[in-house]
Amino acid sequence: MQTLTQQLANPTRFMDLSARVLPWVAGIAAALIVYGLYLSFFDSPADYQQGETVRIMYIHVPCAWLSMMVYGLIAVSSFGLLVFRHPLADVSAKAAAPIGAAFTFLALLTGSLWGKPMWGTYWVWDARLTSVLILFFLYLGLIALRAAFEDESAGAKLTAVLALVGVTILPIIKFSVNWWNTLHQPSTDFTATVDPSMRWPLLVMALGFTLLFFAMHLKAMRNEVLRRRVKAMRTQAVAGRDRLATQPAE
Amino acid sequence: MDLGPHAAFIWISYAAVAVVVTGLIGWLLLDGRKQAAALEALEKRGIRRRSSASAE
Amino acid sequence: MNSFWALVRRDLRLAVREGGAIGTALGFFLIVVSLMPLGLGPDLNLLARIAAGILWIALLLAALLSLNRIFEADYEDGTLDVLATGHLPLELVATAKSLAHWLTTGIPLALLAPVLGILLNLDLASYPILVGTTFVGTPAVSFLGAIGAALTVKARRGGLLLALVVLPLYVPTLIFGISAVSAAAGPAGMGAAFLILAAISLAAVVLGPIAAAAALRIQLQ
Amino acid sequence: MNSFWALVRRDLRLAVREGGAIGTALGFFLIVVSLMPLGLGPDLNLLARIAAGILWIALLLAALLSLNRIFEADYEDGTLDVLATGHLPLELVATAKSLAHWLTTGIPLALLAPVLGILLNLDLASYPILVGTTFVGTPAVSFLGAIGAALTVKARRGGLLLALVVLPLYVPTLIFGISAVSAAAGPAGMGAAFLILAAISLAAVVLGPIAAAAALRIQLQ
Amino acid sequence: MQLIAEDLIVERGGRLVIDGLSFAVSAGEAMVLAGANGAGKTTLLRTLAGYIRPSAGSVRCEGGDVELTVAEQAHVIGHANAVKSSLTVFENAAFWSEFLGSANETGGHIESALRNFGLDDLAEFPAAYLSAGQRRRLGLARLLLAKRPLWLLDEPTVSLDVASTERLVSAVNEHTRAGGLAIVATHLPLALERARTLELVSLRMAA
Amino acid sequence: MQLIAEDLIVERGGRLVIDGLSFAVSAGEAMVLAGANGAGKTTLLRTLAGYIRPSAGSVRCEGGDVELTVAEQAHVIGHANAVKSSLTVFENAAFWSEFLGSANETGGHIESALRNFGLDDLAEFPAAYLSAGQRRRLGLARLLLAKRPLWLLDEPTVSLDVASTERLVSAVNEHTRAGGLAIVATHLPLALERARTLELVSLRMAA
Ligand code: HEM
Ligand SMILES: Nc1ncnc2c1ncn2[C@@H]1O[C@H](COP(=O)(O)OP(=O)(O)OP(=O)(O)O)[C@@H](O)[C@H]1O
Ligand SMILES: Nc1ncnc2c1ncn2[C@@H]1O[C@H](COP(=O)(O)OP(=O)(O)OP(=O)(O)O)[C@@H](O)[C@H]1O
Ligand SMILES: [Mg+2]
Ligand SMILES: [Mg+2]
Repeated sequence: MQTLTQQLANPTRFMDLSARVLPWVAGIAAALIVYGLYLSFFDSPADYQQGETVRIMYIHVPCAWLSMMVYGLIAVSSFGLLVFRHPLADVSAKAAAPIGAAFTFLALLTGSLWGKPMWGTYWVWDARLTSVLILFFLYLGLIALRAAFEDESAGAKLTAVLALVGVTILPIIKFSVNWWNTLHQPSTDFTATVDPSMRWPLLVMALGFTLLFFAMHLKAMRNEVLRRRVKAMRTQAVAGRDRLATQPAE
Repeated sequence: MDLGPHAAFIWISYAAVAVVVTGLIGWLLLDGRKQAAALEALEKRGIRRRSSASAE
Repeated sequence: MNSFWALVRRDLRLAVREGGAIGTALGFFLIVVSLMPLGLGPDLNLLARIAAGILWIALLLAALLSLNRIFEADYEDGTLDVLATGHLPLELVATAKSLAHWLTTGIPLALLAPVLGILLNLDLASYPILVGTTFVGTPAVSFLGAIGAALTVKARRGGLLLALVVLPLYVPTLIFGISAVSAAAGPAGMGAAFLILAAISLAAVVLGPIAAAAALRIQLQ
Repeated sequence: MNSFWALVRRDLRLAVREGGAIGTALGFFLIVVSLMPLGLGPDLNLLARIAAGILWIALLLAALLSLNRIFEADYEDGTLDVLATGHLPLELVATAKSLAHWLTTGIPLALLAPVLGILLNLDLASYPILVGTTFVGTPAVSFLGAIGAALTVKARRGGLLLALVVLPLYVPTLIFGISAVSAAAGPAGMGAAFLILAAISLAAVVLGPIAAAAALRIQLQ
Repeated sequence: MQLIAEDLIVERGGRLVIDGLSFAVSAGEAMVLAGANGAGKTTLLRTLAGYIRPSAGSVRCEGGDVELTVAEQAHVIGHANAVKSSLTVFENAAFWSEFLGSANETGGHIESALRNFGLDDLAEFPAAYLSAGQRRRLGLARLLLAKRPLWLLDEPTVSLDVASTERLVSAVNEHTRAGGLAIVATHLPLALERARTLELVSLRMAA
Repeated sequence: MQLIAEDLIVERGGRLVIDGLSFAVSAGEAMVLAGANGAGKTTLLRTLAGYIRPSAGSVRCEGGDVELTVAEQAHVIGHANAVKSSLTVFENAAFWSEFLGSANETGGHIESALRNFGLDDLAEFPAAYLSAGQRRRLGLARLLLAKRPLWLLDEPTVSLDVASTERLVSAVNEHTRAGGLAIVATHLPLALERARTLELVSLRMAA
């Protein structure tokens, strides 16, 4: 009797399972996002302070949350690769990195676009903004490091080491940036105080984006498993075809 | 719908998210199709995976 | 000329293959530009004032770090020996390799610079001028850099030594690059500084490969 | 421990022999610091205000450029293979090499920093604090840098990639290094920031070699 | 002492290079690894040294110092020489002696190791001045600088002239005579005593 | 065509390595450079190729294309292979063919050069995956990628297995039979036809 993780870690079984789950995840994500878009544009009030621009919140905040959650997922996968040597853990880490980078980029972009009307500038060197920017750099580092190796399995493990180093340094960065910054922006911390009329659309959008991420992640993992199969078959196909080595010289 | 004086920022934000997300989805679908096609081509040439091949 | 373009094409291909050199240069540029405010403090007015300077310095550093790829790998794996037996004079070999460096590093950096201007609160009116000066100035960066790269090809610890050799050569480019941007804001316009920058680049394109080839000949011994 | 010190001694000797690595790092530091006023304009008040930041950033860049010497040469000439067969655990090998890097780069840079402060019109009262923070902060620079150096030892385009990987790790050091200097000017004194900086350095000295050794083991395959 | 490899399976770049290899080498024996280019000699040696983790199977030492790993009991000579160009020949040797050796070495063994490989005249030269074969000999001198029971040599005769090749062969013979083990990958016929040959074959795809 | 060296004197690192050497090699001939490690074989080959300037004496070609230097008429195979790890085997070969060759090559010569050195089936692999000997063979394939009358080979058989060594020897023999010149530094006895041997002797330092 295999445990659930063991079953999931078997690539063939993963392919079967993910093929069945993927349409559902994608479908629910799409439905939630459509509903969330409706809510955020037609069924939520303008903020008394921020006016209509508060509608940027409904995409900004999910992207920002995802940027952090995805890094967490990469860190867990990296740990799985280094400690348990699950090949699927690496597939997961590799597939998640570009998607996480994209959401981080979107959090930065939508944040800046919100910042112009709110703060009068696209960018301030505020603590939270700076630490998200550095998170983005960590993503870039992960992608660049992996790309720099011809030997994929070495690249995978090295990237995993970097991801784990990054996860220990992230809280320090967040904390240190808080410390360093003297120019705190007010009103960026009101989770608890968000008006219920805005909280509901925000929750719907956040859930929708999270599911969207999982759908994309599953698809990316499936692609990666296929890519590895193709590569393994190609190398096997030409393996040992060094004529001089396998046949006596004519 | 009136989004006030800063409508452009809102629209650009939503558009950017839409572009990036559809871009990602498009890339994933295309990539998936490419890998599947490559796999099929190899199988057509009679090349089999080693039995119980690992993901690597 | 066949060999010339074959070499340029190969270098472009290597740049794309080997760890996405282009992306890495851009990433480094991005990081250095964002470290500056961490060091200098988040005052946006101050940043706007020195934005052009920061961008140029960070651009030079990013280019600098990628210079060693012009000749070093080719020296180490014996390629340079063979290139020297080709029908292409070593001057043109150096030109081809500097050109490839410009295409894969200079141009992407020049394109990214204005985007990073946003982070530094750069004055909107300066954008087109920034684009212009970086485009005109980056050839000097690659072709002067090639001299340093050729001089230090055999020295271990290339990186630092290379930087030490090349940075003084970059001073004129830096000064006129920055003053072209800031002059444009003023009444006189950027005319003179911009022209001088262009002249520096042209001179570098002509003289850089000659000096680099001379240095390479010595290294081959 | 015999082997440990043998390795440290050898690395020190190599640093002295090979192209005067120490001098080169100092030269680079000097040039970057003197380029800054060129880029930022010669306003002395402005310079004094941001002097600590400039010094720290230039110091980080100079150290960064010398990081690749920690492991790269040893990997390429096969020394790393042999070091891995020694009785010294790879973690201590990484410690020895990071320590040698700190001695040959961190300390000279820390000693030079206050001298360069003069060029930037640094406030006189800040000198002792600057010396203190750079001394306490540079171990973090070497030991965190060793992680990046170990990760990129086999990668083509080492230099840039190394910078991309390491710079984010340097952010806390940079921030606390600078805030220790500027806090000292204020009424509260530099206490807390300085202590945190020391804590970061300590953590780096312990954790850096562990991560670096893990990376090296992977590279040896 | 005995070096035992059991059911080794090794992959490189997703491709099977060694498939189920078992052998044992005992004290006093030498084993020659033969096989065409790409057959997997280097891969096997690096697996024995512990650099590469086999996908399956194991490598272990029996009867040696139980506290030490295989790598710590072995001298590994690879394709590269682990020679620092800016140190002199003597300094190179002295460093390896200090790093690899135990504390109780007798003095003078560095000179004798260099003499054995004909490098004593060059001792004060920077290694940058050495020719390809002289460099290889300096790499080989490591074998005599610290006592280790297991020698793993990957094409040790590359660039060596005839006289130096003979020196190397007699060093290996002395080592095995004194109860050491040696595994030598080579394309040349070497006059090794007490040696058997393991012929590696390039694996074809199981179609 | 004839390659003529007259009264060559070459120094390395302030030390005399070659002292007054003269010889001539004519079309159809091979010359083997023999001599112990450090005798100066590499130095001599690099001087002939024009990388090192002799302190006195001269190297010239007679009867070849007068517009070309010696280097431009020569293939030089050194200790390094000039192979790029991140390009495939075919791309490596194609680049050298395009860079070194004249425009009017017949198509298909890249494949045939690779086939000659048994690399045709590895053509699509990144060169990073090659073993030491396969890499060397890719370096040697350059000889067949562009037609040049003079071959300067420095220990070309390093890392080659027996079959590959035979291929190389027959390539050199074909080259000289077709009127080419070859100068080969080696420590192994190779079955070269129409070959004479030049034995270099190590010079002791003039005290
Ligand atoms: C580029 C600029 C910005 C970045 C990188 C950024 C980043 C983030 C991050 C990481 C979060 C999640 C924080 C958490 O849950 O702990 C967040 C949440 C939030 N941000 Fe932004 N933000 C930016 C600009 C803005 C602007 C301009 C505003 C509005 C004035 C804003 C308003 C909010 C709000 C209301 C939340 C949700 C409340 C909360 O969780 O605390 N952000 N942002
Ligand atoms: N770069 C250099 N600087 C100073 N001396 C050198 C240099 N290269 C070689 N030498 C010296 O010149 C002499 C000849 O070296 P060379 O490399 O030509 O020998 P070789 O015959 O090729 O030997 P091998 O068979 O070992 O390759 C040697 O004594 C060597 O120490
Ligand atoms: N880093 C690598 N990644 C992928 N494949 C590799 C790698 N190194 C070697 N190989 C492949 O593994 C096989 C065995 O290589 P190995 O270097 O062990 O051969 P070898 O027997 O030492 O050959 P040689 O006599 O040429 O040195 C070769 O087919 C080679 O292409
Ligand atoms: Mg081998
Ligand atoms: Mg030689």
